[in-house]
Amino acid sequence: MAKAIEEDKFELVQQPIDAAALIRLVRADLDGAMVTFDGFVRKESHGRQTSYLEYESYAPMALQKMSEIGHLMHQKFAIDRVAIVHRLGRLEIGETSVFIAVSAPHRGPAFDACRFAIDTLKKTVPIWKKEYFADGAVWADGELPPAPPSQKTAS
Amino acid sequence: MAKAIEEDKFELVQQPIDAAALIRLVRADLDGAMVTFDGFVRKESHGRQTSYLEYESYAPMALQKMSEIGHLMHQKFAIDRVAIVHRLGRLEIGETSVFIAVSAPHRGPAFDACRFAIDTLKKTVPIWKKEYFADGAVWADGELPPAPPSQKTAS
Amino acid sequence: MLFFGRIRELCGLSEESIQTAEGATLEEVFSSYALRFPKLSGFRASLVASCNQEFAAWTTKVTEGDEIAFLPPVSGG
Amino acid sequence: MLFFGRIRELCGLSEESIQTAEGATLEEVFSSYALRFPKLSGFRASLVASCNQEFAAWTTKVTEGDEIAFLPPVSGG
Repeated sequence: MAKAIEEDKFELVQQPIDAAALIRLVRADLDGAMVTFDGFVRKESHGRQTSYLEYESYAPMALQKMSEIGHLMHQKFAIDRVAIVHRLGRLEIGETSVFIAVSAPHRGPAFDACRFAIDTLKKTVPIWKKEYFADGAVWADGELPPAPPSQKTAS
Repeated sequence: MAKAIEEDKFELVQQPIDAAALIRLVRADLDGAMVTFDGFVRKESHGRQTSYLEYESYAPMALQKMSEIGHLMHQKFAIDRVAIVHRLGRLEIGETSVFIAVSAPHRGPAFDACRFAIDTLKKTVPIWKKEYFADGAVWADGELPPAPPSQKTAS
Repeated sequence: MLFFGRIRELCGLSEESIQTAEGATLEEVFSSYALRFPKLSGFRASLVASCNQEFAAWTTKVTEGDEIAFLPPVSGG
Repeated sequence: MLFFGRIRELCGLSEESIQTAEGATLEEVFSSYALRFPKLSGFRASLVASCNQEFAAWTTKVTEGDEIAFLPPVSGG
């Protein structure tokens, strides 16, 4: 099933994410199941009312990590196509920060792969979120990527 | 979280399912995560080319079972809103037979609840699928619902 | 009585009203249909009974006005 | 050198070119920044180094032209 990688999509965008277009891209007649994950800006964070968020990224590395996630998904799960798109810049409440769509012949791998994608993205893709409240702003705590190998690897 | 049940949607429809409308219904600003499942007609089944499918249901019982699934989802998972819509009648290749959307403050319960919904629907909701091929038609094998209690229960 | 899927096709019926003996169980109602439609017997193990739009044990006694069906394995989704 | 998130704010830098001693490790490059920006030391345990757009061990030796960053915990999604 790893053949569909050239039809996959990994993007960082400044404008609102067009989920409908991604769904059309990922949904193929030979499949029977599609799972999507839509992560969007919550009204509250840690009990405080959010004003807006700002996302920034280490763009070329983030794109490479997103595409590595896609490759891993095809290795681990019997899926067809993948789209992973993350938005950057200022996001208002309710706006989508990340959208993931996965199609597959059967639902199990579609669910597992979509979950794997967002869980891994949150650990390994260099994107940072700053939360703005009425009375200030904080960088989100975030997660430490897995320990890298102890020697520099050829890349 | 069980408060949002009156905003949930459980439907059987004869016309194409409007996934975008269901997404708008389920996606609320107080959430931060939405997972959707789109089940659609595969081009092939058991190695044969599908012409089309026909779905029929025991409609009032099916709706009641779908709404029971919704109640169970609110009991078991920290979710906000649910939509479960199943289409009936003749469906062409690529058309959506079932669409499920679940919103939640966090992604874990949204994934778990959406998966629970489709897994349970396939076991307990009285809907039947007939697969039409170029050279004939068969009723899909289907699943036996769980054994009922040995006495008639008040309902 | 309601009929769905392959049972509807096999019996050539969608719906009919029946009279049952006082205290008859769903199993007994099924047996009477199996006499009318001999091919039905072969499906018994794959069917689940319902009474008034709820899954019901085959030992359930039917009463007047009950809505009964013998449901084939479900295949929605 | 590239700077992101709270490290970018703390150093007041987005990007700069530096000269390092022959055979210097990422750890040593970090130490030299910690001298310039004392507050940086407190973040050391939460940072991951990258070299040429790949996570890299702190013991990695840098060579001319490498693109280096000290990445705060990621919080995308």
